[in-house]
Amino acid sequence: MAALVFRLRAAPPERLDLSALTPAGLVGLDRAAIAALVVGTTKHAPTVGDLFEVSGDDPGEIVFEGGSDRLDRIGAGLTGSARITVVGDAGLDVGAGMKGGAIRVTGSALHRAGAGMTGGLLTIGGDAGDFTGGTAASGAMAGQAGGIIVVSGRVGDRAGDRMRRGLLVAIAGTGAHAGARMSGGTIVTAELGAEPGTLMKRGTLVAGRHGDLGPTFVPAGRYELPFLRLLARHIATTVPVAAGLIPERALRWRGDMAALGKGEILVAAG
Amino acid sequence: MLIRLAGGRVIDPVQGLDAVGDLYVRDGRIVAAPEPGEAVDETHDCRGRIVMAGAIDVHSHIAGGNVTLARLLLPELHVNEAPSPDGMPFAHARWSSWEIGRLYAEMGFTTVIEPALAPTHALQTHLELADLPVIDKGALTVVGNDDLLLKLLRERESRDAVRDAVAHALAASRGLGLKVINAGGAPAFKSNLRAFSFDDEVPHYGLTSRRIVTGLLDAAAEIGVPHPLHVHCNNLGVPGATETVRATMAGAEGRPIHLAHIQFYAYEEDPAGLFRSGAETIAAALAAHPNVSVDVGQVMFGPTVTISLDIMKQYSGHPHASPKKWALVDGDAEGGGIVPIDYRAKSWVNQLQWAIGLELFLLSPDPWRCLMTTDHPNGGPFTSYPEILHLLMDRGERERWIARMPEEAKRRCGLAALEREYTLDEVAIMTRAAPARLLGLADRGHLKPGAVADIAVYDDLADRAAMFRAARLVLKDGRVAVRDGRCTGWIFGRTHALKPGYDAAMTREVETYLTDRYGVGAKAFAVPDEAFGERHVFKVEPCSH
Amino acid sequence: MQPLSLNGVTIDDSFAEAFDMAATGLVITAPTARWAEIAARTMTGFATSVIACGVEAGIDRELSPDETPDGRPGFRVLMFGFDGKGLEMQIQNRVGQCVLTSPGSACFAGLDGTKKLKLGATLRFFGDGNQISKRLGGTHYWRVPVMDGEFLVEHSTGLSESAIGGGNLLILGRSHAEVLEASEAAVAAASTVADVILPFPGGIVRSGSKVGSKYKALIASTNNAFCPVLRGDPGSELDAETDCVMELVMDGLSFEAIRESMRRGLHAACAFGPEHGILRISAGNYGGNLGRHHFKLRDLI
Amino acid sequence: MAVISEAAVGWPASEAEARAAALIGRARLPLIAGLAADLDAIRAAFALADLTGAAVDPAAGDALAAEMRAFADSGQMNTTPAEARHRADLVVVAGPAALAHAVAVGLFEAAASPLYPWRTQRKVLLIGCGDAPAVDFGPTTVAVSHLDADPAHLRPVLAALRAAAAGHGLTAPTGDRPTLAAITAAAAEIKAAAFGVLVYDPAGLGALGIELAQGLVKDMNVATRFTALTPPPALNGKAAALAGLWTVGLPGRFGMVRGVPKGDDWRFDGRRLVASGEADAVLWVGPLAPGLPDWLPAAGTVALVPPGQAAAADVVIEVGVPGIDHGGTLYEARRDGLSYLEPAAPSARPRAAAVIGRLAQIIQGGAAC
Repeated sequence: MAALVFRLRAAPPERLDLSALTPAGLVGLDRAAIAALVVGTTKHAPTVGDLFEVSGDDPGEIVFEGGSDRLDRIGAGLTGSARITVVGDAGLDVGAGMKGGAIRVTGSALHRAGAGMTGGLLTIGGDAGDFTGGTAASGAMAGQAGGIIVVSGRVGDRAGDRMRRGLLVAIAGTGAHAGARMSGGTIVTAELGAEPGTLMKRGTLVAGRHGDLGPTFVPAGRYELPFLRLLARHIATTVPVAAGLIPERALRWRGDMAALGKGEILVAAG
Repeated sequence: MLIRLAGGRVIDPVQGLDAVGDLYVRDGRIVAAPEPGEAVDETHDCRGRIVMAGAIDVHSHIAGGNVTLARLLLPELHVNEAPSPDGMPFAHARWSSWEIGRLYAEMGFTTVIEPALAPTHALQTHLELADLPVIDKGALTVVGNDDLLLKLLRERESRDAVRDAVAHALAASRGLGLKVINAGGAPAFKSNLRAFSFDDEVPHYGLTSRRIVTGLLDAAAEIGVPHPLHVHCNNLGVPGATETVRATMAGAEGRPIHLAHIQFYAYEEDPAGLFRSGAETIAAALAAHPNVSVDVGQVMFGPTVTISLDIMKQYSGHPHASPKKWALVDGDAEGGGIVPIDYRAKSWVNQLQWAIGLELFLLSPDPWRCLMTTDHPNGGPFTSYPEILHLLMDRGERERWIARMPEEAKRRCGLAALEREYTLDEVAIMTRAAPARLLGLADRGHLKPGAVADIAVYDDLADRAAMFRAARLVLKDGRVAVRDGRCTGWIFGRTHALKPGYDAAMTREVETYLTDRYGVGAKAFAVPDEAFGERHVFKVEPCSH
Repeated sequence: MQPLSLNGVTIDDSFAEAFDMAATGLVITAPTARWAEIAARTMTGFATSVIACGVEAGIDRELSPDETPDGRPGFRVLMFGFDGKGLEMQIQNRVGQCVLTSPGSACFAGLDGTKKLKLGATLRFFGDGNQISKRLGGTHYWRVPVMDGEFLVEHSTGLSESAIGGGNLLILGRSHAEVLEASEAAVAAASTVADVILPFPGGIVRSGSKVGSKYKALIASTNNAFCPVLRGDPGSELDAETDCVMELVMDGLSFEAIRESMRRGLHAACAFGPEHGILRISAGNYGGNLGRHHFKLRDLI
Repeated sequence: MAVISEAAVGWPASEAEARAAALIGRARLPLIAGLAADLDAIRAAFALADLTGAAVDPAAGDALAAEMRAFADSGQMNTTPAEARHRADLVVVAGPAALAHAVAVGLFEAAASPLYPWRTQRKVLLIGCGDAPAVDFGPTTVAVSHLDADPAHLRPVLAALRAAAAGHGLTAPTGDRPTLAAITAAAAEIKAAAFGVLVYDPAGLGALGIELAQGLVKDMNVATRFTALTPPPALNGKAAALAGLWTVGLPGRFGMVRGVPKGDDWRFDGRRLVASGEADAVLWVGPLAPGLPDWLPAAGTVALVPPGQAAAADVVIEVGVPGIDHGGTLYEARRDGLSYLEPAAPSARPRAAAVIGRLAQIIQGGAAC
């Protein structure tokens, strides 16, 4: 079996919802049935066949070639051990709610990448937008609750919003309010943007530098925490490119005191 | 146009009718059998089917500010997935007014009453009701916690003044009846009381809940409100609330009174301070007070949301919110509270609530006085009515559910021993004839000639849930609204309202009060016909005298 | 049949009789090996016999920083008990009192296993609500605030229900000094096997016991048959030249590990030979009716 | 038949309407923006969105999005201007916009006869409003205190107040503005209130700031009573939100995605839809708006504007202003609810609802061909 490849013929004329193009969505469909799937979001309702050249036959190994920031919901809700590769950019909600498997985007992703995911591995070669690893929608009670997200570039605002569990690595940096309202899990980055950890209850932000913390984070000492060593090892095996981001010695900021105040920001300390 | 529903088993307890025969409809009304030879324009084959009047729900939160706040609070519980059919926009927009009308109609319901019409938000409530397709609507005007009324009572103004103030509120808000919610509880909570019973005093007012309720009973009688005063008692959900209910029943002193969602009060306290079923106590009290009617407020399992103007209760319930978010409005008079809840089959507490509701139905001395509700959505959605009917009509089905009950719940109630099964006739009373009679809507709930042609036809299935979930045919005002369990298109019913008179002096007093309170006058709270464009929304119902 | 011997030392054609036990392991780390060892030794103190101590515990081996989860010096300890429930209680008490209290310490699972015993799962409550839960790569840890920073502890450790307790060797010789020297060498050799501990003081028990006593309250008493001072009693196993007997007891995670440990101990003792006062090697058993694991000395030569 | 409003029935279509209908009807993704109109027009716009598969974005979309998001995420405790005015013994005002709202809804006005006679005195705590705002706090206000803060950045001060009121530790705000002592004193005042009201401006705080402010309010209710008051979104945005909720279950900004209403504050942001080219035609519904937003291109735009308003758009249709030319249901801030407004100067100008209804009729007729 060869990887199932969807090659974009031209820039899509509208936003597309590609959530059906997962092993679960494609099970039992032959080439013609796949081509007939509607992926458009307007009344024009373009199909897979209208927009993509399809080749290959292995739904466990899906490739999108020719990216676009209009390719929404790629691999949303992915389960099992399937692999999806996007050669180029992805749109909204890539890997949102994924429970397992692996998604790799070679370019950048729009907002809510990996939002609400509970398992699996999401890798983005470029940047990712707001709410990466955060909440998927208004009213959602949990952001990322498991699995690993690795963004080589920067992520936007409110990365890890309401995060509960799991690991979010934004190698280059984050926008404002990283880890907002988080209640667990770990965010690792070189640089936190403004007001990180807004209303965080629990959870850990690890960074080399950070933007303005405001009055509701309280310095709580410098430590060589065994936990950081543990984390460094875990990252060295799972996200080798980010291994250097974990300091041996860190200043611990405790907060957000405006909320429960049991979260922490661990910043490299000399 | 003459329509014949041919050969169905027609059940109409009002006429004592349970027989196979034809039913005729002309111009939106039920008519007597035509002369031989008269042409029938349309015939619906009802052979082997059950023909009843359209069902009526006296207590379902389907419109108004708090219903819409619940929509805002819980987007994750009503994610839209299906497109709506052509010609029926928003029919599948979940939790929308449009979907509510469709779903009610598809179960054979043709009249539904919103039980919490806050006078300050009457226009919004009526605008929402007007967007509920197919069914007829009505709403109960909430009084009893508003400062104007409390002040009149406190200052021992004449019964006439109290009556006029209530009549004004009813007329201005275009309600079909009167409702009081934890009388005095809202101002008490605003003064930071966290518990409030029938004989407790509202701080600063020197008034008890009993005074407010009895004052409203007097006013309702004098205005001639056909529907008995609809009372949401104090102490909802509190173990020992059976005593509150008994006190309230006795306090009515023989005057007609309706106690809402009684299941939530049928809780007795055991020596450990935990609750156990008080259904027998409630049933006995109901038997002893023929002036009292109730609706059950059955709990069914699954995630839902509690919506109530009882802000004291809603605040105290917020730690149980699931998911963990909630809203509370310290509004004018009551306001409202929205607390999501997940009734879990694994929880003995929730199982006991479920069992107590069924006990109340099965111990009820009189189907004319014990109505089916879930207090939608508080005990569960109205779409669970078919399951409830199945549980009431089929002991075997009940036993299958009881087998899954935790022992802790089983030994705190007597459900397992109850053998009663509701008959179709009793169902027709409980869901048609009785609510119509209690609402004072004489033209419905039965199939006598002259009645509105709101008719539901069901397949006679052993699976009563399947039977009542999807009516084979529903006529609304003589027009086909549902066929084979599916709504056929948008038609619109009316909103029924009273139009009581009152002394002109009250108009001035209210105007002064509103201007003092809000800085705007009564017009800002009015529900004028013009607000509905060219839609003809309201139908005025007469007061009793 | 020829009598068994090794390097001139008589080997009884006997066997050590051992029992099924439940076992668990822990890895204890600290900023320095010294403090890791202090914590490990303290938590395995008073843990010689499950009967009276509730657990038999000891250090399995020292771990290099590369071998520990947090990259610090560490020790692996093993604990043997009757069942998982008893072990869980011992973990809670011993890690709680001896590791949590020890400067800079951290404590991790030292044994895999599908069955788990609570470790941090109960100790976390010391944090009084300030404990932090962390999951990394499927492993769950707790970070408990303490006065020198944080006590990092894994949520659970593994339980083995196929462990064995009661492998043993009796070293018989001429004098106390000679038997002690050979026993020390035997303990050192026996301890080189992974997954085995010798829980008695320095690995040696000099008060080998028999089952029962003339005193009703006691369930074990001195081993008359191997007590040199009780020669003359009927049933004494000792000849005239044997003035001292010492016993090594091994608990291990597998039959093979114990057998190898016994083998190394036996050879190390025998290496002293009669010329250094080591005369005979025997083993303790109860006639083969009580324990289902039999380590035959003849298989160890 | 997809017309909710029956207002359109029987009207001839003007040439402008025909052209407008062609633009909207042909579009791949029409955007119906503004909804700065009465409730009938909002309802008609929703029906047209259903018919054409459009995106809908009220003029107050951004502010609305933040407020609605915060509500959906955590819930809130709110009150009405009347309740705040008569019952509060402490009014905490966060920032100039909140103060303006408090004044606009008459929070400090004396009542001709006090409704709650036992409530004789009130304190006011101003945060980031300057030391001497030109406001008459009325005869019941016995004390006005000030907490210094940057009005453009109130969130940190509210955070500090909430932390202090909860008894949590704090670090000093940047530049000691305000000082820790001032924060502690303000927190003590808040905790001592019997019925406190926090007035804040959702648009200025953003979703996280709203959640923070609401967190302070909810914390206080464990021991005493506290609630909040906010200005409604501009240009009848609250009516659009409420009607959206009961019509499609979504507040204000949403899209009809192949017949299914979907909410997404980023995706259906009108400005973005136009900039990205995803929306290829726009119906601006703005009889209550002072003008068209600057991001609207003339090409492909149909604008329903009040009389005399200049608009750069392909098709401009003048409509009546609700409350002036014709009656209409609008959100009324002072009484905090939907009110029907009678026309002040009735005219024959067309109602926006009727125009939208006719567009739907024309489009539907065209679609039938």
